[in-house]
Amino acid sequence: MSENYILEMENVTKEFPGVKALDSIQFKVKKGSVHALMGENGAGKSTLMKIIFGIYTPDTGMIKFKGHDLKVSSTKEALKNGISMIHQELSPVPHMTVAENIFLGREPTKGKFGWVNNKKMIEDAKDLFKTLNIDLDPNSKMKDLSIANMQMVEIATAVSYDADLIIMDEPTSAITEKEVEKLFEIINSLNAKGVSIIYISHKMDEIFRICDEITVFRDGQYIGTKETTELTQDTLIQMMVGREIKQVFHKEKAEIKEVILAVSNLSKEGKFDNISFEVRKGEIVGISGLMGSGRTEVIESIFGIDPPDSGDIFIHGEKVKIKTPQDAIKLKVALLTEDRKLSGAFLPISIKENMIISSIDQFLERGYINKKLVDEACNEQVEQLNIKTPSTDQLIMNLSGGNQQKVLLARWLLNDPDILILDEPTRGVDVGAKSEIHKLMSKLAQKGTAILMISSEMPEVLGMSDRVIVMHEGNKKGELNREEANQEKILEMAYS
Amino acid sequence: MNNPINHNNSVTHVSNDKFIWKDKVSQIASKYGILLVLLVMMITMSFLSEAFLTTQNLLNVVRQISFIGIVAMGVTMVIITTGIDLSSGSVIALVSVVSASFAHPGEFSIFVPLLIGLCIGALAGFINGTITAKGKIPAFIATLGMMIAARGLALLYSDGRPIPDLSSAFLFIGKGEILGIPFPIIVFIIMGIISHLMLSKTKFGKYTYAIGGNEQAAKICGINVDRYKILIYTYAGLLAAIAGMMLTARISVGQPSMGNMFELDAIAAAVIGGTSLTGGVGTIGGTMIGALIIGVLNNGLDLLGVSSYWQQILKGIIIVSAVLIDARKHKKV
Amino acid sequence: MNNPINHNNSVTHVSNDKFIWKDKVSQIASKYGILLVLLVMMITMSFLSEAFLTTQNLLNVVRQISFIGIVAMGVTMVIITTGIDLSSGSVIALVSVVSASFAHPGEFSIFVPLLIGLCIGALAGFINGTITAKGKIPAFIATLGMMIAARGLALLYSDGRPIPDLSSAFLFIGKGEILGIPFPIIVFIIMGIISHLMLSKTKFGKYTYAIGGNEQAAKICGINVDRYKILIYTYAGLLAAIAGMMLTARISVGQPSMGNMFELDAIAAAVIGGTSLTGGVGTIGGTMIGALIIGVLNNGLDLLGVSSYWQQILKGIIIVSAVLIDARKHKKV
Amino acid sequence: ACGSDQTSGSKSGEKSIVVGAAMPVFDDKWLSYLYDGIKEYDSEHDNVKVKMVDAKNDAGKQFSQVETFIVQQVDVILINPVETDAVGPMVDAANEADIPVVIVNRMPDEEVMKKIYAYVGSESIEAGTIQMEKVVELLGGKGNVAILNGTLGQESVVNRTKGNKDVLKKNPDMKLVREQTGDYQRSLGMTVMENWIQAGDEIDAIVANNDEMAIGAIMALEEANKRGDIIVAGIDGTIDALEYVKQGKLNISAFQDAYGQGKGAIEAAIKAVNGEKLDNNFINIPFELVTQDNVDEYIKKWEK
Ligand SMILES: Nc1ncnc2c1ncn2[C@@H]1O[C@H](COP(=O)(O)OP(=O)(O)OP(=O)(O)O)[C@@H](O)[C@H]1O
Ligand SMILES: Nc1ncnc2c1ncn2[C@@H]1O[C@H](COP(=O)(O)OP(=O)(O)OP(=O)(O)O)[C@@H](O)[C@H]1O
Ligand SMILES: [Mg+2]
Ligand SMILES: [Mg+2]
Repeated sequence: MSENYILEMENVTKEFPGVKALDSIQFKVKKGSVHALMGENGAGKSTLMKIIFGIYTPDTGMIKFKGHDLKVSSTKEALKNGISMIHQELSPVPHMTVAENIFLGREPTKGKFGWVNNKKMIEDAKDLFKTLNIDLDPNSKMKDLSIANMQMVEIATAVSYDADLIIMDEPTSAITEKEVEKLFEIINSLNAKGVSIIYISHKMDEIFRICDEITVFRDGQYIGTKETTELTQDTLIQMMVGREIKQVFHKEKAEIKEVILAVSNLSKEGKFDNISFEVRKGEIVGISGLMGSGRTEVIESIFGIDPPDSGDIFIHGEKVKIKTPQDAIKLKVALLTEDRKLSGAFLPISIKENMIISSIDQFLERGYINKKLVDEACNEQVEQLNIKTPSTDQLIMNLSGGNQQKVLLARWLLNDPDILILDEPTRGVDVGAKSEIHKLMSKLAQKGTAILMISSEMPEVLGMSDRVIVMHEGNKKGELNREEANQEKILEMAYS
Repeated sequence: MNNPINHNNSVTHVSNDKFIWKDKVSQIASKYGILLVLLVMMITMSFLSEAFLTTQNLLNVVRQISFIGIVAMGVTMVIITTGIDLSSGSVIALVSVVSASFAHPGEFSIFVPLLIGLCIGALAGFINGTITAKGKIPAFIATLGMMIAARGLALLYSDGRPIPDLSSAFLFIGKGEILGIPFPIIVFIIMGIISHLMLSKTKFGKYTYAIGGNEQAAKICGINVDRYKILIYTYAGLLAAIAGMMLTARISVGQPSMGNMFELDAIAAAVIGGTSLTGGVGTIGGTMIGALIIGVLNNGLDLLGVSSYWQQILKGIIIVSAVLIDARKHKKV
Repeated sequence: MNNPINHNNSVTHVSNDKFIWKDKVSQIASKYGILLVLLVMMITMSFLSEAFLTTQNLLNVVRQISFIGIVAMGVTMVIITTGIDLSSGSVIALVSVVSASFAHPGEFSIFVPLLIGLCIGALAGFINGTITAKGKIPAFIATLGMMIAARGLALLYSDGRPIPDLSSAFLFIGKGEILGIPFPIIVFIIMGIISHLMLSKTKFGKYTYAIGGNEQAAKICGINVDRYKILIYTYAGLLAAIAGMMLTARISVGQPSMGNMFELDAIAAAVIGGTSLTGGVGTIGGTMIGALIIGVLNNGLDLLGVSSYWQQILKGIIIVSAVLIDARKHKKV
Repeated sequence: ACGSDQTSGSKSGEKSIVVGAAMPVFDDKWLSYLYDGIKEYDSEHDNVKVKMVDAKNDAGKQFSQVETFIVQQVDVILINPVETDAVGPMVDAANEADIPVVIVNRMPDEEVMKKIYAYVGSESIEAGTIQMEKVVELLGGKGNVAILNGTLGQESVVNRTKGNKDVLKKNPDMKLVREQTGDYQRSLGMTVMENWIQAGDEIDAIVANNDEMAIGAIMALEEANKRGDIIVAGIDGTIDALEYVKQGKLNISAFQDAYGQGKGAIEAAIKAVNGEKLDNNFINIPFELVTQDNVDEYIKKWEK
């Protein structure tokens, strides 16, 4: 039966110092299928993919690709063998153009000196974007793109290799419904051409829409492989978590009290225009909109990262001036940013230090940091958010993406904010953790925290928000109550 | 439930002994790698030369590097924030001539030259920090400018001449001893402890690492990045001033040519000691060991009577080797 | 810099005219900012001194910086990969004495010293690159080691003495003229064009930027990062050798003390010209302008007869100001 | 005063003589007195303007500065060479522009001597010779010597050391046991001496390329209570050093009249502009041996 499989892996083990990321797992992908790999944060999914792609070498194990033993010691060989990959962590070369990024390592050349043919590269990139229905200028610098667009470039790059097997490690974590649809179109057409795809995502609905088979890992161990049709969301979650998680959105009733945060006529040239809204004590307000609709810009303005040109912000009914994040933090506002690598995590520093950095004053005792207080607080967060790590002294760099996200959330929880702004709070977070974060949001709301949440995941917006604000091209298009909000209405407003 | 960390550590459920052991070794190696290199160097030296492992010689070595060591502590902090300080040597020269000119016997109280020296160092650092932080230009350029300009000022102030004739109170900071331990060594150790505590136990320290680890994130976390950068450069200037005055007292003369190439040695001590030029990583302990490695090397080669030319060749090779050995230990399995 | 997340000026949805215009200005300023600084400096100088804007003086200025300019081109590439090269000055010295020793009149063909010089430079660069890339240690340490060791070798080889008495064919590369243009200037321009083409038109160049911009990404795309790094350092060594031999011919003597502090000037030229020490950014054109700024500054201050101490002070201030002005132009509106 | 901001060329009134002075390095104590000799002449004569520049010990840079003088069409160029072997091309360039050259302090080779108007100074090698000869005399022709070198690769270091060694060669009972660089700095002279003391060799004389390192060595010896009757010798005869000689701490120094060389050099330069002929273009201002016996005489020289 071997010829049915494009990829077969057996007994693959990989250890990192202190962590057995993969424990003699098996994994088989059928030719021409879309195969989902599921598991909680830190289950070992990315590690396995990196092994296939030649970034890591396994400690033990057998890998067969297209029926032959596969020995890849570098990504170059993997690419040559017909494997390409969309990486979980975006990895752009910031100062190079989109086209240069796409064709890095295989630039077209001309003439006998082997000059790089820039023209052809741009043309090729344009053609590629056209066939994939992506609207981007290949000449723009990578650093000037939004994360969502960077993600689209990565998708295009992986597709452009004409590979037989494309690994997609959380390709939709940074994009909205519209782009997800584009991706699915791309996947369907690849599938039609017989390309196999390994698809990793924490978004259940995506898995059930496009995947043929699902393999589940838990804590570095192989749990099983099933046809998608054999599974329901609940049974899949049970496989992943090892226990039953029934309700995905833990929206609890909270008492909604007076207005804490109000913004009126907030504008910033070229970014957004005349934005007004209120958030009340105990309320969760969702902001929905397409990629580039200016949601992030609005909340960054409120937080003082890039203050608005005009308009007012009121906190507890008083007009406030927020010029820097420090001002915002003093007013008990917290912001979890959308890009954890760029503006969130301190990569070379320990989990513990990452957590306490913005609430350090509460751990000071006669000018010194009290280690015991820190440990207590951090351990409490680790427990509450179920962060998977051998120790809080571990560098945050070595955590899986979802766990990094939780550490950053913990950072702001330690601040005990009145107003908590969350920009894509569950990006790259697994179902279990996601429901824990949601539970926590509910709990905070019940305690009286006002929460303002940006999310590109429609179910999350609908499931968690008391009210939904919809934005489009820098303008507020409308507001919907929990009762009246549904996917159609939101999308209609977002596209208008 | 007291220890949620172990509880959560479900990944290490395969916690067999070998595993834990490997982990420990690599941890120790990465933490103490460069210390091991130093020890190996010292042991080798003590076999090659009987004179090496005597109290007096060891005191000499530590005193010799105490000046650079003190400077290197400030440089370490600067480098942790992804900065660099090329001006230390010139600041030392400026502090040397100005403080010496106020330290003639019977003129002023000892506090006058000391205070003036400290102020000059702090001011130079403050300017470095302000230009880097507020002007948004590379620290390399800001401190290169200071390196050139401060040397010029030192020459201008002293008209290119040494300033001798210093009071015995002033001389004490370079030549004095307390309980048989040379004063510069005592200051080296005290500043080491203070700097270490600042970096590891205070808000200032955590912010230093945060700024180096991710400046954007640091801003969002409410850290006044500019202010802390300025503070850090100022502290580095202050340490340079301390080293400069002690060195002046040690050689009994203020000199505008003092501290030539000090900046390079100080940066080297920090980097050998594990401070990363890409920021966010580094310790005072490591830097002190880095400085000691340089000291033992210089002393050892002199003791062995290696000729000047060969000394340079060997010094280059040994510094690279020391860091290479250390890097190998860090390497992931 | 105030916006931590990089959505930039390409906010296309509000594309009114004023906006596009602003964008253009900032683009031009950021591309030609440092060129404008150079022009302003030159215009100022031509008002202050009649002698400045004479052909002979301008040729002098360019010839004076051609040596540092050539070295700075290699250093630029190295810095683009996030590396650094501290060894250029010492490599120049080593090349100087060795090539001079083979360049006495009537001994060998002119090709012998030239080839030997080039080989030594390339070898030193190759060693720098290999230690940095394969040894995974900071370029700062690897090239610092080379800086110390190569100087030692130069002293050892020459026994600390200058090596005079060079053949006229060899002297031509430093003193010769072609159509009235000094040979070093011609080489400076040719190497500038070659280096520029390498960096902007070839795979080698693309990979240089990619390695500096995101080494991990470069590796993932199948680029042999180590090999390219070694190539880049080797090229830098080669350029240092060219500069070293021309400088030797220019002063008619091989010198073990030659090129002292060259590395700093070369790095400064690159950084003033817009090369970023954090990697991924830099151009040969910018570096050449950076070198010219240093040259005009030195020449101008000499022409004006500014006293040496004040020269240093002014030089420090002007370098910082030049970069500050440039940085201000870059700033987002 | 020197270098005060006048631009090139002459001003109104009588034609003033512009002297371009290319000096090797400004932060050197001994040289600073040489510069004083030049500067004083400048300030005493209204019709003389000196432009003094600093090559920072870089021969290439010095060449550039000489070229700048030529562009400025100064009347005469005064060079204290960074590298005596590199001074030829500079002289050629100046001669081509019909500008006379006076070299001071560091003696060029014969070839160049023919092309210049005058050389004012002494020979470096002589300093090393007289210094070591006195050491040999004091030790009675037998003993162990350690040499402290200045900045490696510099002309003065090469020749002073050569002078030292030439004398040693003639005295078979004298042994060179240590040789190390102290970079011309007091602090490094001290460091090297500390390490030598620890190494424990028997050393009868420390012979340093300059006084600063010699003083550093004395300080290290005193601190270790090892001063004993070790002979320490320096070169330059700086004020500090003379004080040390007077106190009997520094046994030998070789005085070189910096001020006199500076003054002699500028006087020769003016003569060159005025077209005076010289009988001999080597204007010798030799090294003079300083010991405790004759030190007062030299201290007086500084006082005036
Ligand atoms: N380079 C590394 N060094 C140390 N530990 C690592 C390293 N890479 C991964 N790990 C650990 O290996 C385990 C598996 O990580 P991996 O990234 O494969 O998880 P994942 O399933 O992709 O999770 P996520 O859904 O969050 O992306 C985690 O516990 C992680 O902390
Ligand atoms: N098509 C595009 N071309 C160029 N830039 C874009 C584009 N789309 C978005 N951007 C950038 O994104 C910024 C707005 O994105 P912002 O992050 O505020 O929106 P968002 O609604 O939060 O979207 P996201 O889902 O990406 O977080 C714009 O200012 C722009 O710089
Ligand atoms: Mg993953
Ligand atoms: Mg957003």
